[in-house]
Amino acid sequence: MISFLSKLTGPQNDGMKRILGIFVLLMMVYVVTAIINPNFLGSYNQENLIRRTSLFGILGVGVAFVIITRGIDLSLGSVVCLVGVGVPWLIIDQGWPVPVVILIALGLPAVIGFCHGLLITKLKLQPFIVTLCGLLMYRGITRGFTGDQTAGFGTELKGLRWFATGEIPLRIGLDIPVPAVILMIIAILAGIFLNRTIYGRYMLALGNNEEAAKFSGINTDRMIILAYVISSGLAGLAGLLFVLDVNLAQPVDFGNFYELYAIAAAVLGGCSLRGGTGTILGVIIGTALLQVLRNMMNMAFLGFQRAEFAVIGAVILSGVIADELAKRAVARKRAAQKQK
Amino acid sequence: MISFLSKLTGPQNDGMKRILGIFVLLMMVYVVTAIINPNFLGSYNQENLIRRTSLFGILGVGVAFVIITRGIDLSLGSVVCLVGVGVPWLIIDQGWPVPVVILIALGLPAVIGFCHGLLITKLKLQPFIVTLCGLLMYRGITRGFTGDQTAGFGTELKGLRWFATGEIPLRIGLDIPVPAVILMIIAILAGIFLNRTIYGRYMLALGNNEEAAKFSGINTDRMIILAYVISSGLAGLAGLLFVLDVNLAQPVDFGNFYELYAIAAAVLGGCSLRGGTGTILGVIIGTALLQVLRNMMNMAFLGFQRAEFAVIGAVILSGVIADELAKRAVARKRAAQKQK
Amino acid sequence: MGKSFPGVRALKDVDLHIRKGEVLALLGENGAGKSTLMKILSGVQPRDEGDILIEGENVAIRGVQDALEHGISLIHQELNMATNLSVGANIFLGREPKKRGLIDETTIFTDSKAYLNRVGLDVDPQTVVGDLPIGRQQLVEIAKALSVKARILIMDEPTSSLSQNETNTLFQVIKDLSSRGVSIIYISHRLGEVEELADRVTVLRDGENAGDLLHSKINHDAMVRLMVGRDISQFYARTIHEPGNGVLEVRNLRTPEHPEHELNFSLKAGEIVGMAGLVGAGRTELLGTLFGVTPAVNGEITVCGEATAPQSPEEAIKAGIALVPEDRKQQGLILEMTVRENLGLASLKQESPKGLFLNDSREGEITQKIIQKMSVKTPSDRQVVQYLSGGNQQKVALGKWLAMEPKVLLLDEPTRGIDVGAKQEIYGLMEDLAKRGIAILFVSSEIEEVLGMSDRTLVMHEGRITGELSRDELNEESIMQLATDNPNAA
Amino acid sequence: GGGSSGGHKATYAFVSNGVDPFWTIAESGVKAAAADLGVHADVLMPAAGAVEQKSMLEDLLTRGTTGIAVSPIDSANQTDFLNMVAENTILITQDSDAPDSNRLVYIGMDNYDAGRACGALVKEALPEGGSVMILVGRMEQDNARRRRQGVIDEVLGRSHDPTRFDAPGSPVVGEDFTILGTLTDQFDRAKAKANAEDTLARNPDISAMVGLFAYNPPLILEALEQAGKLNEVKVIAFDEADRTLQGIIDGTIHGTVVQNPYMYGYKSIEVLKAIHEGRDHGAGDDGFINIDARQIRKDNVEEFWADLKKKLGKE
Ligand SMILES: Nc1ncnc2c1ncn2[C@@H]1O[C@H](COP(=O)(O)OP(=O)(O)OP(=O)(O)O)[C@@H](O)[C@H]1O
Ligand SMILES: Nc1ncnc2c1ncn2[C@@H]1O[C@H](COP(=O)(O)OP(=O)(O)OP(=O)(O)O)[C@@H](O)[C@H]1O
Ligand SMILES: [Mg+2]
Ligand SMILES: [Mg+2]
Repeated sequence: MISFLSKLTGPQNDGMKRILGIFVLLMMVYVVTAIINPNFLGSYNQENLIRRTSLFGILGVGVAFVIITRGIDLSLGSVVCLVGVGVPWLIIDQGWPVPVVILIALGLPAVIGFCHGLLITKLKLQPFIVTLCGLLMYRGITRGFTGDQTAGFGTELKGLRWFATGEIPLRIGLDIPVPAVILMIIAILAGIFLNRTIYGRYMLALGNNEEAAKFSGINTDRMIILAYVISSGLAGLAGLLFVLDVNLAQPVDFGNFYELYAIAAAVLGGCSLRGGTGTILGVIIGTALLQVLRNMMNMAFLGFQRAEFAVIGAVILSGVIADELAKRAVARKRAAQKQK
Repeated sequence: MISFLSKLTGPQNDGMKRILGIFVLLMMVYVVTAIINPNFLGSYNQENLIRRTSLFGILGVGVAFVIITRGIDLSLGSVVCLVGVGVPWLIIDQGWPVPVVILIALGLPAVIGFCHGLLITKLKLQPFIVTLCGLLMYRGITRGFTGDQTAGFGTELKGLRWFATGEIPLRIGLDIPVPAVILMIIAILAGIFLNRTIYGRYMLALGNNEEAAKFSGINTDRMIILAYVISSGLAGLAGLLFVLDVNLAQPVDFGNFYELYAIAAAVLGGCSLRGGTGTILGVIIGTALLQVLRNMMNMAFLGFQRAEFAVIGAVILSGVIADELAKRAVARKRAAQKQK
Repeated sequence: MGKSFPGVRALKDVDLHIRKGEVLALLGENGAGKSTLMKILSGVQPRDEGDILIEGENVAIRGVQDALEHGISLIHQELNMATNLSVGANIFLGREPKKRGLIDETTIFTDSKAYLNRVGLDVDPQTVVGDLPIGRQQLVEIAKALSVKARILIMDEPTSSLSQNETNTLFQVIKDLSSRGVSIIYISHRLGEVEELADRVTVLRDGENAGDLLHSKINHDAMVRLMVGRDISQFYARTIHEPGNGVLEVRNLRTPEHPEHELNFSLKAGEIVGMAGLVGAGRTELLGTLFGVTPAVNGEITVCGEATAPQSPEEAIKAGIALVPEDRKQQGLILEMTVRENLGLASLKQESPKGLFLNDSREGEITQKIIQKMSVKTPSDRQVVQYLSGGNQQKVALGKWLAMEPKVLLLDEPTRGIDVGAKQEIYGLMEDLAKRGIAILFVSSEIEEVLGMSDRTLVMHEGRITGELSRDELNEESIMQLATDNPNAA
Repeated sequence: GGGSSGGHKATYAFVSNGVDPFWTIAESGVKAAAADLGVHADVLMPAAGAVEQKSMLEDLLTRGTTGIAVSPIDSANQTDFLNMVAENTILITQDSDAPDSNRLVYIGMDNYDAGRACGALVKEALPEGGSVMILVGRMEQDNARRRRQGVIDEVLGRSHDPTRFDAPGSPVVGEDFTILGTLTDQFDRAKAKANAEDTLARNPDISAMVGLFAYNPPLILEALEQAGKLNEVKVIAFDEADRTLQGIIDGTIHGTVVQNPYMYGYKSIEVLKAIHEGRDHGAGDDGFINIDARQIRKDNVEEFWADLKKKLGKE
């Protein structure tokens, strides 16, 4: 198991250490919430948590690739909106056939990512600006073509919605939500891609030192474009699953701020915005932490619901501070030992 | 005049060139809108535009300092919220004396920025995470202490509100809104600070290469902290002016997304998120572009109001693309001439 | 071959040819265009005009990948590593062996171990490159170039941060390769190495061919004449100093990296003290501790009788200590800023009225003076430092301290990668500064330089000062014995 | 903050469709009812749309809440989910309904009718007719859509048809009145004010502006005041922001249409408790409990405001 985990975290040898702090924090939040409200551990709640983590986790894994190549993708939330609103709109309001719409939902975001990548590599535009324009455009376009109307499936398409709402029964009293299976597959593929294939290696290298990667004969542009394709593509998939789960999507706020959640999860999970580091497992733990914190507010501190974000912010901040202080204490101890 | 401008843009020798593209874009938007709706050029609309640009411009100038030191400040919008809601809440609902509240409104954000700076320099936390937690916390706290109630001045405090809504009559048929004067003073001070003082030079230096700056004896930590103090402090001032202008503020959404506008304006105006470059004049032009685009939608393309953000995104993107292509064409031409 | 950059014509009709198995030394002053030429050959930069022929065939090299396919491999002058990846991953970057579509880590591990052995570097291939000191990174870079199995191997100043031992190993490797038919283009400013190694010498001056020397004609003076266009006599311009009062006293100092050893030494005013040792001996760290970069664990540092414990470079500078770091790209210079801004950076505060505003005219005066004094080759003081040649960059890194009056000047590999002319100028400068009563401690891996320049020499080995040699005791032998901590030392 | 898990003591929850002063008034109704009836009730306001509302309801089920009163964001698409909630707890809707779901009771009013009441105020204010701009937070909410359509239909003297829809971008021209357009602001207050200003810049001779969300009328007033056009342009309001009520007293706003969010809140808890205890809750067969919207003009504003302040515990 450990060795499997370390395969997911890859050759950056401090990968596991970076994750440890955030993992401890996650466990602490778990324990505190469970003590205050035992229902927290109930299977219904745990399944909800797993489902939410899975949906947001897909976004996080996607953006991690971009962050590793030292980029940023602010357009994720708007891609979620485009797909999440577009799919029910096309199927229900416009009556397009389901397979065609699904193909568009998965293909169009990849094309969007490709365009982002082209602009960033070939025209050397700043990722922040390109994807900020994406953030503005895709939501604006969605609002335009739907006339700001809510789109949803009503009571139709139960079959397709299974991908988001379905559960696979296990013997252990906990059913596994289907999105969790999807995330698991994505995470394993992403982990292998990042740590065991040359392309992942190239991304890590160029994220740290683009020039060195170029000097080693790596087509860095192609790798960067690929990272944006992965990021947007997974955002499209997440958007599809989100709307299949919630069953309705409003152009004006569907997916709002999700890019920040995704980036925060990735950074909490050990990705540095300076590029070159990141682990898939860490991103998923980071996502879980954010979701569990929100759940905790509803489960244990309902009276403080208004201050929910304040609490989340404070917990994250104290978590990273404690993590940093702990690391320093360890380093000091080691230095002291050395002296003897 | 030109030499005064170049003093504001400073010694980075491509400063003016970077601004030129965005300035041309701004002019084009002006011309197009004026042709479609001549009311656009009317003094009432121009005064509105100047006032809005001034308010957002203060935010942009602040965040530019952080960006120049290679940081980012996502908490601006929430600081605007904290001050914008807190001031009327304290004065009207809690009955605190006005001078005390103003002092808090300007001092507290500076303290917040100081804390951000400390965490970023002394604990080496990532700016993104620290200020993201700020984004979550300050709005959450505001929502908590006000119980999500809208705060506003009603019909009181007209005197104080002059700072945001007042106008200084000029002979030329256009009155200058007071916030424009405030921005002008801030911009000139900021320009002088950045380009004519050693601290500005230190910030530019450490934004390019923090280690080398440290090796030159610069107290880089102090400079970085200062940048965050400036950024949060100006956000506090902007928050105060915003609420004086709008007269009511709701905790849940006051200032929402303003950090993105501010960062976008700074980046459009020539600041690189890689640190080390930026001009104050550019930031103000970038802010103006964003405000004029929003105004353009209402003035000239009312039928597309829904797609407002799509249009803004598209204009910005085509602007930066055109700018880049033009630069390349010029470079090619020059190279060709040289060869002869 | 021709190449222009904005404002500079880097190469003008340069010819270069090399035979199979030949070791060709490419010489020239800083900024002569050596690196540019090599970057073009290896596909890093496009050329403006000219052709590249391999075995009579005109080849198109449009990128690094093309060059690698033609068997051309380049070791860059400035280090270029993915510091987040392991040594092994860096060696095979871009050419990873694969097994079933995935990276074959085992092969990388074993193969890179072999290449590391060949360059005499004893590190685990799984070590992260960023954790290695710069000298060791240089060896990894060489191992990487070896792994390409190139027909033409270009080395752009591979020894600039290596000491005698590693250099000897490298020469073994080069001789071995050339005997197997690999052609090698070797760029260096250490003329002694060239004499030892080269079959032929090609010299560039100001972007043009200045002449060739065949094996038999290669000697120090001839090379210098071709490079500089005149003779340089009296290379090490040393006069014996009368050391003045004690300036720097170091007592029982423990550095954070080697806290098990206590370091003791002192410097007197007007003294030039050399510091020798092998790569990784801990010299850079000692200087870093004196300069407040890695504050001491404990111990005393006294400057002119005043105790100081610098916690940051700022404090060290206040105490009168200045440092020219080894890694000029990362630590010594702000590459994106101009020559003027870099030269002014350290002295801004003391030169500005009220310690706040910039003083433009004063800054201009000072920079002009330094540029002239050090003969920095730059189109103007507004040139961005990035675009200067390596040697001129080094002059800027040193120059910024001249505007101040430090009491102690620490130099870490001060002549790393700079040409003979510039070296001599820097020696001259050290000499001047010493005469003005500044105490100089300089770390160097070039033994000749240590022999030539120091009044006294300290030798380090694995974090310990293993000995001190006076000018009379100083010779290559005695240094090497202390540096390797040979118990049979004198 | 309670950690009380279900079972022993009944707990109720009131879930809004967003965060708004409107809901804060409802909240005081909820609190008052909870105090009067001796029960525990929480108020939850999703700040981020349907996704958040869904997870809030899920979390409430986990807690074992006895009964929930919710304002669905989009009833048609939330039917299945609401049915799932209804299976596990007592579910009623308030403010906006989910008629096809298994909710037991709906407490609210008809937004189309309220819109027509607002339109009537416009006609009162402008007996000669004129040009009107509508300002609203956002348009995809069912209540906003119906409210706006009610205004337009009444002003243009059309028949009663809640399903009609005019595109918001292009002008709707009638005999006496022209609806110039509808501007949205996505709850961004600065933008809402800018919308009002831009309207004045674009149509300097506009006759009236209608603000359909609680914060719109005060911001219209701000814009008018700064432009020196108070009383020149008529303002017709919706909801009961303090500034709106003050404006009616001052005569700068012609009138407003108010719902009764306080009663939404109070009634919701009352009804939930009645259902839980198996008592009669007073709704008819269709489960509809109507809480009327009222028109407030200069003549009844002071009395209304005094009553509101009392309910909010402000005086
Ligand atoms: N990217 C660039 N842009 C502008 N000028 C450049 C650039 N690269 C090199 N130059 C200029 O081209 C000339 C040749 O530089 P090059 O680096 O080839 O010199 P070099 O012979 O390798 O010197 P050194 O011995 O110091 O390494 C120098 O004048 C340098 O300033
Ligand atoms: N055998 C070794 N394997 C790995 N690291 C080593 C070894 N020996 C020393 N080091 C490391 O080398 C570093 C000392 O390098 P430092 O740069 O200070 O030495 P130096 O004498 O200045 O050498 P250089 O000439 O490379 O600058 C220390 O971090 C030490 O841990
Ligand atoms: Mg060179
Ligand atoms: Mg060293």
